[in-house]
Amino acid sequence: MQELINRAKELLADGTVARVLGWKAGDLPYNPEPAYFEKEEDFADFVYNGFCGANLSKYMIEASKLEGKTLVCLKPCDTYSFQELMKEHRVDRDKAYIIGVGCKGKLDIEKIKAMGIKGIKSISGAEIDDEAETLTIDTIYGEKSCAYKDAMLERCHVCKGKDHMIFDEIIGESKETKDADRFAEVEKIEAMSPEEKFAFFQKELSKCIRCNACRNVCPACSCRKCVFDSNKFDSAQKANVDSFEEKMFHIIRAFHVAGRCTDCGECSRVCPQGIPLHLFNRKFIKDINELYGEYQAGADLEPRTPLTDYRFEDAEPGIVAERG
Amino acid sequence: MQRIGVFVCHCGTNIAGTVDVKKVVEMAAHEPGVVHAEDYAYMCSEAGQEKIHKAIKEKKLTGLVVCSCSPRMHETTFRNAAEKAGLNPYMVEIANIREHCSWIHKDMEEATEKAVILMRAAVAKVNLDAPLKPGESKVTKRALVIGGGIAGIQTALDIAEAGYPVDIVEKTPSIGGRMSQLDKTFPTLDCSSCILTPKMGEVNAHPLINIYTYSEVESVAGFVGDFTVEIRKKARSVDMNKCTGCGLCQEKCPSKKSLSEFNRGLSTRSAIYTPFAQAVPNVPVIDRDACIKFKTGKCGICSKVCQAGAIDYDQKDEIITEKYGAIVVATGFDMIKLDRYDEYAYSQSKDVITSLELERIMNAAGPTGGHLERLSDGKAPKEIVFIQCVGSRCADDRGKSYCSKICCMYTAKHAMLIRDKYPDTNVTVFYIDVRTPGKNFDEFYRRAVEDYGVNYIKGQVGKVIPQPNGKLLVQGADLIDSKQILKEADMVVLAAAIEPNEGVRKIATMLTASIDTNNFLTEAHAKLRPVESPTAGIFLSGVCQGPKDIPETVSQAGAAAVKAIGLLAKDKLLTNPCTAHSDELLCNGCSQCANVCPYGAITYEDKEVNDHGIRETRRIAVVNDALCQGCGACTVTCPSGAMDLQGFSNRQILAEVDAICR
Amino acid sequence: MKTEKNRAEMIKEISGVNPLKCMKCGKCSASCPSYNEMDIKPHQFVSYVINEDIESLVNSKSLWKCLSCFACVERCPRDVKPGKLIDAARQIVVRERGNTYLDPDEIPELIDPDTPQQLLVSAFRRYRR
Amino acid sequence: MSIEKNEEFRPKIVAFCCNWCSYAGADLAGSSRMSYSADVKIIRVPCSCRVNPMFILRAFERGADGVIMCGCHPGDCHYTSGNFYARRRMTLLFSMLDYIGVENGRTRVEWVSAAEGAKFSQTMHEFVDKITSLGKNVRLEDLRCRN
Repeated sequence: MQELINRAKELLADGTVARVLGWKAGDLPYNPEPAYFEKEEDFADFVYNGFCGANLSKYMIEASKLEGKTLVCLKPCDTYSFQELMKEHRVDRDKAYIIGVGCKGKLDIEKIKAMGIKGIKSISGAEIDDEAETLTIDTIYGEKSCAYKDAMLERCHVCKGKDHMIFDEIIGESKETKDADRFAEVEKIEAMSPEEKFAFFQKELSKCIRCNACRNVCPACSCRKCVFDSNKFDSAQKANVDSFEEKMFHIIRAFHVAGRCTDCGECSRVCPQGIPLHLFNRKFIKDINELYGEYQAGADLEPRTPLTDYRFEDAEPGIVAERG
Repeated sequence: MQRIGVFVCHCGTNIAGTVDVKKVVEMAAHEPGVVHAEDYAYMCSEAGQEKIHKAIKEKKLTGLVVCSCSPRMHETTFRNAAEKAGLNPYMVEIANIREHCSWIHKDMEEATEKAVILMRAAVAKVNLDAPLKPGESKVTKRALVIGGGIAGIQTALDIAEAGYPVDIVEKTPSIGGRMSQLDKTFPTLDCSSCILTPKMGEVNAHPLINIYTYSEVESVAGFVGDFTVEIRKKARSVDMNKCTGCGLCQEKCPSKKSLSEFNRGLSTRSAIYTPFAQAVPNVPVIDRDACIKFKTGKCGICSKVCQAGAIDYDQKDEIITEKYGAIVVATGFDMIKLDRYDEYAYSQSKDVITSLELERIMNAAGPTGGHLERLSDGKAPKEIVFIQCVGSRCADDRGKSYCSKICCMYTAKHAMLIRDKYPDTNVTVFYIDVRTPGKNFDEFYRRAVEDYGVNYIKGQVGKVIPQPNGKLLVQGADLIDSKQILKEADMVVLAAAIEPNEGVRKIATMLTASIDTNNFLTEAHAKLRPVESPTAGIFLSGVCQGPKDIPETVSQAGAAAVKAIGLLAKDKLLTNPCTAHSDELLCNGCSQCANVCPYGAITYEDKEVNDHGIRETRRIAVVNDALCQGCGACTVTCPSGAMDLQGFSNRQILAEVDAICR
Repeated sequence: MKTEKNRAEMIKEISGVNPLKCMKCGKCSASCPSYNEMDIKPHQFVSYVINEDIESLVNSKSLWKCLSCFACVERCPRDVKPGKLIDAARQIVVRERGNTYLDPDEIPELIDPDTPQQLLVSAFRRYRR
Repeated sequence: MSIEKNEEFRPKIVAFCCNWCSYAGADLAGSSRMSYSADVKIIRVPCSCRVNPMFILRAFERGADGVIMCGCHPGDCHYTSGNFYARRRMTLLFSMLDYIGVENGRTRVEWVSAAEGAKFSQTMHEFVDKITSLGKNVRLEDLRCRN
């Protein structure tokens, strides 16, 4: 991480960048926040470790409007989102100096808490240059430890690969963390009976409090004014009174990002209620791959996405009934 | 709030028969925004429209809902009525309570309830309507005719007569089409080429008509008044300016084995050929699959003997791009394939032929030089059997469900000509019904029966069995005498069904003209607009629209020409105002909409925008109203709802959905 | 005794044929091998069923002359299947006459040696139902 | 045991019909007097690509029991490619609805040309029967709207 800080200071000093977008240590050891660093001394609390899961591409939309270049640290899965935003002219490539930071899989504090580890004072073993094998957690009830893998975010278990799609330079090495099939969960749900499926989503979505955190963090979901806030669609309900409204919100949100969602997993990570929102997007990705050919959003700059393209021999909608 | 007037039409008893119009009016009065509701027997009549004028003026209406027949029928009528009374014509909505309600429901109470719901949806929609003004688009004063048969020729001549330039695109090396293959024509027994060749000459000589033969339409873009068409002029390997049409090359060409399409494969032709003597243009074409020079590189005799030096082996296909205001489809027809009708032994015996093949045999320029003879042994047939409705009026998938309309007449013609020229030949016709619906048609058929003794038998033929002695045993039924007939015939002629030329489906897709399952192009209205396609600017001439004979084809060709002239005569066209529009405050500039726009009507520009005090330049989508046709694909691709369609906006459709599901 | 109406209905139901589709083209009669032995011709089966004149159809000779070779069914352009109609008529006769069905071992003596093989095949096809 | 049918279940069905093909097909079904159930109400849209998944979910939310979208046959679209986009979008929507447990018979896409009046009427018959067999839509309904 020190190498990253030195490089950032260097670029800031010689004026190639006007500011650095990275993470600042939060009040707890496991919640670093994205922050701008403009002066030398700000770097004191710059941090980049296993808990820095945030996808900084979305911040670049506003950053592109500021004066001068912005240095941004992008993990491999963030670079897909950056390319998607470039495709849609929302970020300005030459206003961004991209450092591809290494990644050994990011951690999910909810999982650590779920293991019964409470009263956390400090965590070691989560630094970027550690081996990322085990975490030793110093808590007020004594020292606890757990395997790095068990605390990893779900999205890192199905990681899309550690090579950065777009970068100016790369700092820090990465470690392969993929050990699960990306669509396993989706297939498990698809295999359920309609009643079970309905019950599963009813239970999950009834927890939704419409805090819009998923919308605010999603790089693909970056409209200037969301359809759920404008009077363009008569759908501007904020407080939901009935079970169907969350379904409507989440299905339509999944639809709007379909073909553009890079499966960066941020929506599930930030959801305060822990709803597995990535299941919606991944379902669309699975369908698109099966019906219209493998497609990874953000892997290239080709403007045609699956929902704005067609082939004469596409499958008929009736296929859904046949597939069961 | 809008001031809306609702008018419920009785349409005589069409609506009032199964919908309680009084109840609909009463329910309409309670709808939000409705200040005037009344019913009348015929809203589309002068008196009906007068009621609309009076209501608009007196009650100062800002919106109008007419519950009547389909908007595709009278939407323009009621819009004009509103305009005359000073109301913007696009503040009018139609509730279809006839085709979608009164005509298809029996129970009065059920139909009335549905009519009320449809009325509510229309009122909900008109509440959110905004006044619109149609834009204008230019008209290119040039017409394109696809197909060079009698239909295409007649249309081209009529359009050129009105002073507009016309291009004809013909797939085969010469114009003339199906008619050039006929011997005589009914009901006047004129010789077909005697009445066709002068017209072909006229077309060839006409200064305003340009003919592309051996060419096909490659692609069509744009829309009414402004079509951009790419025509592929296939390489003829003969320079059309130099060639004098002397025909020496055809004589000397050593490769003589390919089958002549013009003679329906009954005779052969050389590799370099003109389809028939009176071909226009009289310039041969090299069939590159049969030509020895192209196959092996040797030969080249034709270029040696040609004094005009017109042969050019490395001529390439040429793509010509041209702009047109109107396009007329005149692609004609062909006989269906008979390989699935093996009960008639068409593919087993050479003496079982189709009527078109008989035309060629009886034609002086045909394979047998006009002598009627059996193709198997060349003898003159003494006993000929005609079988009607082969493949027509068939509900199974082998044939066509429709009646091909022209077979009864041309079979009567064939029978009469044969009996006249060879009096000792017996002719028998097996028929289901003889259909002669035209001027002098039935008299013509009666002459065949009374003066020439053609033996008409009401009944069908079960099967035709080729006998070892070369004759054909025909097993048919005579329903009148209730006898089974076993007749030994020398020749059997099948009056096979006709179907549109293959390749018409590809052209229909290019022109976005709708086409039915039998591959006939669908007309805008079966009775009132038979020569126009629902797609504006596309006109239908000839059999591509449905089976018809030459008199009807020529009259329809003229009608299509008049419609095209009506379009070309205008300097500008009113365009559909229901186009897409992007709200600059909501647009993200993400260019998803440009990907789905079929007309390329969306462009992007950086614009200074004041979004509630934030002043910044943003990348905004801009819709070109002249190009946009209002399909709405962009409105659904736009996540933020910035792109909306005027006349069918998101809130309007949602209002209709709410009104229906309330 | 059932009325003519529901006998006609039964024939239509057994054969699954809509006789109204017939356009009287006569192709069935033209293709029928045993046309000449029949008193009511194949193309007339349809009109007898439409006019509900089942009595004469049932007592006609042609009821038993039909070989069930289904040439008429194969060639009918309107998919009216006259063969199936006469077959259904036979079913009615068999059903109305109580249950004097043939019992399998009686069959060998009943059949004389030169019965056309086609007749046996169609018999199996009918009784197999 | 007598099942007393209180008021016979009347499905509410919304049909989105494209103006050039299926709406004209519905007109032809009407003029040929080919009847189908009165529970089907037709909304005219310029092209099948105009139908937003939001409209369909809104219809269910407001208490519709079945939604059918009709358009031109692929290749016949008046706007050349509208129905291709609609086809992909609707396939994904139906797959998502099936994914969250809604009976997939509730939604349907049917390509009907302007000349296929009989097919339009036949399709509506089949769809109404299917929805009647599926019964009231409870999974996608907004309870507030039940009046």
